Amino acid sequence: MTECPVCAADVESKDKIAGEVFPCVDCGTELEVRALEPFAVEPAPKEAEDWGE
Amino acid sequence: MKVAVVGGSGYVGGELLRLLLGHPEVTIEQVTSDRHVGAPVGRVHPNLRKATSLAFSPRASLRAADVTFLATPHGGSAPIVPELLASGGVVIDLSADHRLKDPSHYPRYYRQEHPHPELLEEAVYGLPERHRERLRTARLIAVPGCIATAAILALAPVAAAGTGPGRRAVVDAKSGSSASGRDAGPAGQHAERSGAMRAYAPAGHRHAAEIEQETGIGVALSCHAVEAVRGVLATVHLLDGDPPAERELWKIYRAAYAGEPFVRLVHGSDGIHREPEPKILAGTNFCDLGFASDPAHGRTVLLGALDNLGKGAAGAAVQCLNVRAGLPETTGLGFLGLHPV
Amino acid sequence: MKVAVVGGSGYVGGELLRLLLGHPEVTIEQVTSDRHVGAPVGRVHPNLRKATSLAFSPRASLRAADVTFLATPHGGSAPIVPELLASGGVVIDLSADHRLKDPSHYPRYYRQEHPHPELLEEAVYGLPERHRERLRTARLIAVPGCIATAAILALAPVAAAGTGPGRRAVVDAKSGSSASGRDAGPAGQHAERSGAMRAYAPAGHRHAAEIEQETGIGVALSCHAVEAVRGVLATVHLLDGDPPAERELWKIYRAAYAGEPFVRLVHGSDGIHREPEPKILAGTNFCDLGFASDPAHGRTVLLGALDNLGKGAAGAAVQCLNVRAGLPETTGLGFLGLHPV
Repeated sequence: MTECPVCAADVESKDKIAGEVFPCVDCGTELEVRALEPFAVEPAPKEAEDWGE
Repeated sequence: MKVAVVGGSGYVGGELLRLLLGHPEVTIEQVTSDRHVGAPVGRVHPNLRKATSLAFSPRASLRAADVTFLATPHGGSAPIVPELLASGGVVIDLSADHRLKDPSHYPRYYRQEHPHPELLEEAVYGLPERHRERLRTARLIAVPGCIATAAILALAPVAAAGTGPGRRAVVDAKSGSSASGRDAGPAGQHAERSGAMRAYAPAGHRHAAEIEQETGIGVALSCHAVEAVRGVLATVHLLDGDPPAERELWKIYRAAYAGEPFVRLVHGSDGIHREPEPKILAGTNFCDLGFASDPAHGRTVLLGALDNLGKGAAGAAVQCLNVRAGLPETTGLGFLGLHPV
Repeated sequence: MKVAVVGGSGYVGGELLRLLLGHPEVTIEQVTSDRHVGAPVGRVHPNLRKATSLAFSPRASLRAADVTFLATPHGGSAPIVPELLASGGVVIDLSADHRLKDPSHYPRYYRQEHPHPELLEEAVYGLPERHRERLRTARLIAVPGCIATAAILALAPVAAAGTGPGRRAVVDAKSGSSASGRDAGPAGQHAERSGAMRAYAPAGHRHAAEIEQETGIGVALSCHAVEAVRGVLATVHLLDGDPPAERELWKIYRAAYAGEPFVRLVHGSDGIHREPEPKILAGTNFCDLGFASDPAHGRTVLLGALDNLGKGAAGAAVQCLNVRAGLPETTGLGFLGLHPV
């Protein structure tokens, strides 16, 4: 178990594999598994969307 | 459970009837409207056609019921509440007549003295997220204003968590036309109302008093009419010098609303709907909350979105009914909203 | 006077062409668009069908002109301005590339270093109400952002008149969909955009830097998309402890804008339109200003409304052209707007 870096929600490590990208259950940010022992995640890189306004 | 609806011909009355008709534990004994006596409910509320054989009865014919909803205009509830309470039933007032504890507000905001100020103390503010315990045994429940509900649910947890001196909030609200009811006068005519961005109350509105009463923070409120039928978005600019980081805000909101069935945190995920939006909440009892930290300007932006007829009125009334009757709070309030809409 | 329009296929480009076609002193030599090379202008701008035989030419074919308008996306103007200036003509840039004096803003707001920072000092901010003298002889004119224009015109006179320490402003802007241009992506699809009350930039937007540059007041800006095609309403909450009374505000604004042909004071008269509203300004070059004093909350509410394609872009560009060419400023800008609309 660890915390989402964006919203501090609990993030389960159960059946996650290294490098896997998944959305945080609370804030929806795409997270990437950086390590399994200890379990660590980071926001997955994404292209910033230009809102155009 | 036998219920009655007083003032059932308005938009709030109509939404309330729709929800009550779908509520498994409720039978609507009477719905009154002096303007439409004898007319079937479906003639005034087209979505309820064939859904009920109920017709409007005159207000004077009102019989006692387990719960009486007052969907009357402001000033229309206060005179009749004492007699309704005397009959032993519970009164859920959707008007503004019992929302404010301090009687001196009424002449200022509603241009008249309150006829029964002694009831103001007893009335319980109909926001289960903040007054659930008292609502379980309340005799008189005052359903909050729609803009007030969105701003209070957005502001209260952060207001309680922070301690900064001299904190203050600017609340800039946007709402749809159904918030002004059926008879919105010349300004409500489609040719004038459509496509509006209209600051109809730039520097004062009665809902500010409710927000201050519930959050303890001075609130400078401005209200705007925009192009929508349903929907309220309250943008709360909390100016507190040292705004919490977003991770902190997530924790504050999670702690405040973790178990709440109708408050959802919506912030920053990808896609179009990154912040709360009333459009997709039409017909639901949800209040979606979002936020953004703006340390460069000593500001935290808090966002609250809801359907002014849903969680902003009829939905909240039914939620309070469920709390008062000891039923699961989501009873009759399971609609998830439409998308696209 | 011979003019050219670079990037004529967008909404701003189209509005600019419409105004220039109606301008007695102007001949449009070229309008360029790499995406629509060879297509008649009327195919992209239906309101201009039969109004002109002009067709889009490729950008590379651009010839020198007395005045060149750049209706290019942000980042599209800076690279080509030096060569245009070298040809001796005047450049009126409607993009954001030369609005900010401080080069360090560009990486922060536009995600790239400015290619010609030396031009930023020379560029004149295209707001005649505040920079008329310098515009008379300018070589490079930077037309302001639409939200910035509304907020600056509303805030500047009161900001200059007051002296309260630590004054600050919260600006809560609402705008129509044409502000995001033709390619607004998934969020611009009608099913998702219609009926929106969407805080697309709750805690930061590039126009804040322009407002701060022009008024000297720290501005916490939030931007919302609402249901309209044209229109911007900037609600400025000026927090200054001791707000001027409304009589005082009238005097401040009258002194600031008495002779201005395009700024009108709209406040508190009876009827529906008591405060400024963008809806009735569509197609005009007006910026209507209103205000409300809120001493109870130490706040002055200032309102600025305009058409984001009019005074917020193409109208302002033509007004600057008139100033630069020594023509009456209203030349080609006489449209009074429609009502109802």
